[in-house]
Amino acid sequence: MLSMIRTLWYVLLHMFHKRVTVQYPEEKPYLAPRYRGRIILSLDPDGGERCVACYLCAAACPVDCIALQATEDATGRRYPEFFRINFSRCIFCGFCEEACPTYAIQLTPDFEMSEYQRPNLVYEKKDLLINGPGKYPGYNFWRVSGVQIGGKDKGEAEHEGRPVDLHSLLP
Amino acid sequence: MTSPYPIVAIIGILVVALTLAAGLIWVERRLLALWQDRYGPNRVGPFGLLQVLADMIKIFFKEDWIPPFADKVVFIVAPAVIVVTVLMSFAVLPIAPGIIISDLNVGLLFVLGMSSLGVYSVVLAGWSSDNKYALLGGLRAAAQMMSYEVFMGLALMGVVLLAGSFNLTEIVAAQRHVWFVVPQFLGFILFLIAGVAETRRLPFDLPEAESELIAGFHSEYSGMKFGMFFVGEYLGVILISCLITILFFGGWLGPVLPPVVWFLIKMMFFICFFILLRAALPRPRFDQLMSWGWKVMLPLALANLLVTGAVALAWRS
Amino acid sequence: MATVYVDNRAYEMDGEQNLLQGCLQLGMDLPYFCWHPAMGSVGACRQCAVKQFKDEKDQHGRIVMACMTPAAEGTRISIRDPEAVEFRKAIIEGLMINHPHDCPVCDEGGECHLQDMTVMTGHNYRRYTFEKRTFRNQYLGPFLNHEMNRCIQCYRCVRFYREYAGGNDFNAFALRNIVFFGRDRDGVLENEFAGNLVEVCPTGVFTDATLKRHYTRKWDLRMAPSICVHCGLGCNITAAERYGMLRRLVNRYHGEVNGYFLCDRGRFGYEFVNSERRIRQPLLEGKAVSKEDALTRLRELASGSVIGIGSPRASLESNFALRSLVGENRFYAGISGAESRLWKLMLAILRDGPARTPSLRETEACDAVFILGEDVTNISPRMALSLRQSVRRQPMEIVEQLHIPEWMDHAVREAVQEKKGPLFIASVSATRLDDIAAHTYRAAPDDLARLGFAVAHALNSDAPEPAGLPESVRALAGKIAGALKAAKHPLIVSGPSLAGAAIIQAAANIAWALPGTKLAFTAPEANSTGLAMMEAPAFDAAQADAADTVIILENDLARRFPASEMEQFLARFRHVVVLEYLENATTAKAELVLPAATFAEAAGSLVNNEGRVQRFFPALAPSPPVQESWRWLGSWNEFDDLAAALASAMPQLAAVTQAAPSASFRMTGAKVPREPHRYSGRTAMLANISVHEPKPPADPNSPLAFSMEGSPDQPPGALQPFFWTPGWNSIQAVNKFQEEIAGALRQGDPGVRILEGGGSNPGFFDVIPAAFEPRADEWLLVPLYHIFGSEELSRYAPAVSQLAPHAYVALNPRDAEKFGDEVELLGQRVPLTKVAEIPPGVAGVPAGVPPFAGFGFPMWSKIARLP
Amino acid sequence: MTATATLNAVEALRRRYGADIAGQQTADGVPTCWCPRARIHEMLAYLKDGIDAPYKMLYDLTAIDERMRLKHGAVQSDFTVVYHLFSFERNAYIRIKTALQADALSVDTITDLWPAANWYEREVWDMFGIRFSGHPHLERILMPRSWVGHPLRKEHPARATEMGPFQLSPQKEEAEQELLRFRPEEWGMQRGSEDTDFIFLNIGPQHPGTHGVLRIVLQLDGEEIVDCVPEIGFHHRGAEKMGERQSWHTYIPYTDRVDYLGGVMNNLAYLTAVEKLAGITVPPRGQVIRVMLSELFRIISHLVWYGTFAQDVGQMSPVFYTFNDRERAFAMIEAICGARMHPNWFRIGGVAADLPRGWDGMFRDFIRYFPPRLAEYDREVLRNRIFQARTKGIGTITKDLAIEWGMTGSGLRACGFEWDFRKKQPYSGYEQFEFDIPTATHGDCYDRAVVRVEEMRQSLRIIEQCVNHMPDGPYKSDHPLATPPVKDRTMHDIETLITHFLSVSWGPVMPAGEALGAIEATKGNNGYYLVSDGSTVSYRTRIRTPSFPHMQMLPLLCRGRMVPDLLAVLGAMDFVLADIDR
Repeated sequence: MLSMIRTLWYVLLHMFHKRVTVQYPEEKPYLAPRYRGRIILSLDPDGGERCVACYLCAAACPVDCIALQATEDATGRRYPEFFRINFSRCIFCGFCEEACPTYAIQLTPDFEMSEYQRPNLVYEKKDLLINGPGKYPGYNFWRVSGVQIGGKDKGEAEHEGRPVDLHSLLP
Repeated sequence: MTSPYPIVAIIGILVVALTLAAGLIWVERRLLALWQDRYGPNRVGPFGLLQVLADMIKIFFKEDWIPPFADKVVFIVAPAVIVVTVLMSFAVLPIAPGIIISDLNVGLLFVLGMSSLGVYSVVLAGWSSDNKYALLGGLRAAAQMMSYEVFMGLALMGVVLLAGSFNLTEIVAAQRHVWFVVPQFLGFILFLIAGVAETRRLPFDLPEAESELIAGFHSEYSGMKFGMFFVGEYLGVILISCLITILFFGGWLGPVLPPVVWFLIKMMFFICFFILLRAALPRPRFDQLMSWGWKVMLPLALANLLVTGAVALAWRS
Repeated sequence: MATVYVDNRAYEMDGEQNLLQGCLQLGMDLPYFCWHPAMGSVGACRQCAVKQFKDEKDQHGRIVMACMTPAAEGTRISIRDPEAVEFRKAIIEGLMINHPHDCPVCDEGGECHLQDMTVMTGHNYRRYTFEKRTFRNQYLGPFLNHEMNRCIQCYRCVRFYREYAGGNDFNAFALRNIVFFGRDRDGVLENEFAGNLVEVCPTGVFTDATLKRHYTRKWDLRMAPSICVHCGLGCNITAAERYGMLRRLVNRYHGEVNGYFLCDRGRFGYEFVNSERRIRQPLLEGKAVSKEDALTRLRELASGSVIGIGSPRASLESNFALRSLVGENRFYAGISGAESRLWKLMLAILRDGPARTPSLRETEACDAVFILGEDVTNISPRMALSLRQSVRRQPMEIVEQLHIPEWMDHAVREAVQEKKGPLFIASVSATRLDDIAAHTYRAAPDDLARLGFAVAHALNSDAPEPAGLPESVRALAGKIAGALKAAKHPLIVSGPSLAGAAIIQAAANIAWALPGTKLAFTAPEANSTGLAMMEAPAFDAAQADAADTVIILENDLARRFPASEMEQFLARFRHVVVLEYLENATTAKAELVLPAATFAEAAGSLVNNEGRVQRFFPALAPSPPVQESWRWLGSWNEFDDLAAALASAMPQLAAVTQAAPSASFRMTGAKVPREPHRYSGRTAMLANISVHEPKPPADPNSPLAFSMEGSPDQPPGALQPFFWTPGWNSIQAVNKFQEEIAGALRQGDPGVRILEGGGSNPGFFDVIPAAFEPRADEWLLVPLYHIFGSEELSRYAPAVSQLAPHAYVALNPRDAEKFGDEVELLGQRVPLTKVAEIPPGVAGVPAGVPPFAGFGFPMWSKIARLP
Repeated sequence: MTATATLNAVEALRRRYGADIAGQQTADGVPTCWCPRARIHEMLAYLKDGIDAPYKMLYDLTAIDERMRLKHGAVQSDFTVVYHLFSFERNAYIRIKTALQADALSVDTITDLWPAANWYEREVWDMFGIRFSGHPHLERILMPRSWVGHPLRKEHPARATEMGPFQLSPQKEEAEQELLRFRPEEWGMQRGSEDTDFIFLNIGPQHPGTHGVLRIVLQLDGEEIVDCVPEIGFHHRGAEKMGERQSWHTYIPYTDRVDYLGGVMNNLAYLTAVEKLAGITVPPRGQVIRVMLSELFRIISHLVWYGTFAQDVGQMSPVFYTFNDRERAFAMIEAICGARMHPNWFRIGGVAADLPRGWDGMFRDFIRYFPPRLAEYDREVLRNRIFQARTKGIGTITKDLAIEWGMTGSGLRACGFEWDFRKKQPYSGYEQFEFDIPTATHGDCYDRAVVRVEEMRQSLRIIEQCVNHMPDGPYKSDHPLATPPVKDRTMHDIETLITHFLSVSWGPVMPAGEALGAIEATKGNNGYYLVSDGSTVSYRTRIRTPSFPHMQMLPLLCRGRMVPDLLAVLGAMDFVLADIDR
């Protein structure tokens, strides 16, 4: 009997505890910066599309929900002709972000993407691109890579020397 | 008895009891939440009060489904029985001086009788559903009622002895000096336990035992028929709370405030207590419940009766 | 065989080989760069370092290059030795110093030998923090991209380009440690095999420029074993698809046919499949109709009086389906009468005569070659690459005497110097093999034949002798005969390109005159040999066959007839039905056009010039209503039924059923997956159409599945869709699929040979043409072949068409003096080119190039001077 | 440890049964040998009862379809049946293999030696089509009875799309339902006794007390359980088959979903095996981070169990409290891993990223916050008399019987057996931590609860040590097979980029071999038995989960009890359906 009263008493005491319910949607839950939610594509610090269509995210995706096609602009800068994520299959594992060699694809602290129709969960590039570098400011793949593109000549990338003058070489 | 007053009282008490019962849906959910660090329903209307209305509307519009394998007539009658029997009991409850429908001189016996009838509802529901879970629930209910009815009545006999009457108004009146909870503390505890068992609420909700029998006797019920079981249960809670108030806590008696208010305060206190029980306690096993009933409660009730009788005899003589 | 101890375990290796090859053959992983199975070892990259021990007591050992060390009996080496491991790691670290941070944007990524080897050595964190040296890239033409910074100086490219393929416009330019591989200035690489640099280069310096326009990683490609359709050699290729489009071709190793290399026409000609001119809908009177309507119409027409015209570029099965539909007697081969007669002749020579056609691998082993009348590089290009290797055979005797193993490439070349075996070329004009020829002879076709007869006579006096041969030619014939006689494996190469029966007969006479001589004929179209073996009359004969309807299978008659004759021919029929993949002059005349599947979308069998029946399989599931021609024409549901019907109807082609395992073939109950197991994007690629991932297309016609699921085991070679093994993601993985390295594929090379030669000499041909006499006002127009342009389908590939010539007429400079820069020929105005090698009285016209594509050369014609 | 004193088991087998027992080297060092099919029963019996320091526990029983291996072992086999035994005296596993040829796929049952072999053999039959002669009820266990084929055979497709869209016609529905009908005779049950007809009560697959899609058929005499048949497989997702399709790296998220309450603990079990194959040693910081998060997940898992167990016996509120605590723990998990129940955060060779700034503050808060909460639950739950009445003496089992049935984890410790793999076979650096192994004596539901509650305190102790002594240094190994390599190096250095490129695309190439990685997971011993044929995907991924043998014991634990006891037993068992069905 005593144990019953003890149980009752401690349960009763919870009247004075703080409520833990989050009054969603007026009140938003705290999401850690690392939270793996909605996937976005980000921009370079110089405003160009960061994605170089290397296909690593697609390959790393365990559920194969990323499809894209690479293409190039006239200056040789590579970018995705289309980039599609089927969020109805995505498991938000974050492997795409981890696989991305340019910080283009990122998972963000946003989970509010429910839809009534499954086809609406298929995001194209226009739905994914954000206007900024996201979580990783400062990194510009093209400034590291040796490929020549518009605005960056050979020898202008990170740790690159000036191009060799071929006339100085002997056959 | 010749004035139109009884009609008014009947309607008044019906309305109040049913409103309370309905309101209890909200009260219980809010209180449970309170003790579970949550808010409970707080979206529909102020403080979520209209949740009750929403639930009622929902329940009214639900499909009135009778399983094809069920015994139809009994299936329909069963939920009605519980509401009717509990409501009948309200007829003899003295809420406050003058607020009573029928001041029977065997009021207490009438209440006990009605509650005994109530078990038919559960048993019939369990039987007519033609479902193994419901059947087991019905069986449990019958056994549980049988065991707890006995000492429930016996536990109250001490009060009757002290008051010298089965008339509930007189029982209240007899507590003018001291509430019966003091002399009849054991009786109060026994009645409380029996009362919980009678209403089939946690920790004595064996007939429905959600984690075991899913919903037991009313597994197959839905819509308004399910709603009637629901309302019946809450009416039962109110009834038992009222009885505790009347039998052990001096009914409407109390200083300053009007009697009705006193009655309601006391009643609400016990309703809350019922809900706290539900929030806090685990459910004993069916055979444990039975053996406590027969092996502990019944002897205690008898002992209580014996001692009270002896004391009362000694007092009078 | 020699016993070699690797990490203290005994293995059997081929003692003639080096340790690297021995280890790789045993399935061990040992990294390398500069070694190439077809080009031997030079020990340049230092990557295959292993520890060698004197004996079991030797604890210290010394580091040697496995590729430079013979797998001699009792050799003890260690691959796992920590010092060797460190050494290899250090080499990679050195190579990485200058390698750009490019993988994500490099087309080699994911099938890059350098990536594989880096991971294999385990070097994964950089220590070097100074600058990388850089280069500017060169424009190398429409086929290849150049990204010089990625180079690791393995020298494979120059070795292949200069030494193996005989190019000279590409070189290594060096100063100190700076080496640049490229041309002396921007420009199209001249060599016809430059495309192989894509596979030869272990990293991304040379990449496929056509792939880049629709780039896809290897793991995302759906691939199928296929056969090149751009000439009749039957090179094995891997066709690769993504998003319903043919993305690229790579070489599919075949021990006997193409080995490790393809020609650029074969490699880059594939884009016709994606052409804008593709016919995607049935067309009735020029309007798109449904498949059902088209079939109804076809059935109506077929039930009437109908003849069929087959095609030398359609599969045996499609030709057979047409033959079955119209009836054996009303089926005509889709080639001109003249060509048909040549093929009958060649077939008779090969089937009944004693000479055997060598495979390309055997060709490489021939040590004296006489090319009679053919410009091999431009007609059957891959054969030219083999012939180029054959001139190394005779000098190898020196190497053998010096006891230098053949794989020790630099030592071999040092010993051989510029010595070459005998290769003689008799042709109407210059050829791309002239640089390795011991002697070249230019003459009009008849004179070429006369030289041939003379050689035959010189070898065997029973053979007839041409009368009135000039002394110089007689001397040459004697020299050639002498060289052939002295050789262990003499070879005669000829073919139908000059449409001269005499040339072919002369070639046969030579081959028969010297027993043991091999005889190779070029074949211009993918199934020329196969069609000839069906023994149908040429369609000229159909002139006599009165019919209402003609059904033309995958054949542009404008390439067989001059335009006016073609119109006349077609006008004889009330209904013209054409099955075709690309819009052309014939489809323009058709009442009903049925969209046919290309090689990339269909299964079928082709017979190559050596009589090898090979099967190709679809890489793309044809998108309806496009379907295989045989499906339009017949009611066969499954390919195997069709092949069986063909085999029973034509016993000479019965081997068609053995060209590849039947559709019921399974490996441990599973099909062969066309997609690598890491194929990605399945659940998203079609999600814009439906979020429900569809079931992959079924393929009831083959044991291959349009799926990533199936057996990971190695299937028989004919079914091998791509080469990949764990850790070997590049095409170098092929080492793991061969019985022995550079030998046959495991479970045998694909295809079945049905022409083996070996008959007795049926008697020499004795009709010798008279010597050529130039005419005063007419020129003998002869076809000049172009690797890019003369072949029909590759012309529709954008990259190839960039290099295709426009119509011209080529004259000896002396003859050309009469004319200005342009002349009128056959009613067309064309530019005039002076070519010194063209004999007087002969005019060269580009073969297969409009507007002269349909004319039957050689022919006499006037050339009119333009005012 | 008597292991050194006793004879090497393989040697003992050889001595007794002759030299035709082929040994095999494995990456995990577990003694492995091939035994002839005909004598397998005899030899296992010897290992169980004959040998000194016997192998009393049948740890796992599975099979391998060897027909598509790229690199074959020494013994020619089409299908290999693999028995894992464990000896507590030796503190050692032994792996016995027997080779079967495709034309004779049958081997003697060992259900008479170990009753626990029953389900394992059924699973092998279901998945591979290997028969066990003498098995009392060789019936499909995970796949529906109507299934065609045996899914873990190599030729069976892994993806549903290969089989086309699923359609359920009324006829098919009817047939499927008919197949689900329970026929007591098939299970050797009577429909009635002399004086009563039994009720057969179908609990589940949709039932609040079963914690998931589990079906239990009860044979009831009134409310007394005469016997019961647990039916599993409703949650089967082919996790093992997926292991053969995903690269070694991309399989990690699938492990999250096996014991979905255990989070990173699944990653750890899998990676322990992978790292044995690859020969990777995780740097100290990586190890401690792993331990810290694993223990936090142990608490998280136990909190779910605690609340739901109370609810199973009818107590309504504790589940809300424990879920609140769990939410706090999840906040920390979220801050570190970026996700909650499926953290997918351990990587081959370490963890995905370093700890975020301020992580220790979070943990210190939790270490302060949590013990009073546990104390409160003790008062509300454990000390409640009704709770005790419902759990004490229920589902009792002895230590020997528990071992016989393959019970591990808290259940085994509740029998008074002080056995914790963290202590006995330390992995991930557990030997450096101070903690106790809580035990109890009766082996009933109450004792299991007591042990688990105490385990939470011990976990907290370990976490505290982690927080106080977190080593510096790298969080991930620099081994070339550590996947993926450290990211900031990948972004600038080509060689790291190359390694990264290949390991995330084609996948890391694992050396050929096999390894068992077994850890003390939330619910008992969770082991991943991996077979590599030297490719970028696993050749065979076997997941030995603790819940599977535990669920098999259900009839044993609840025979003769009443229906409510069944729920108490289930609640105390602490199982997860995904962990059973995989």
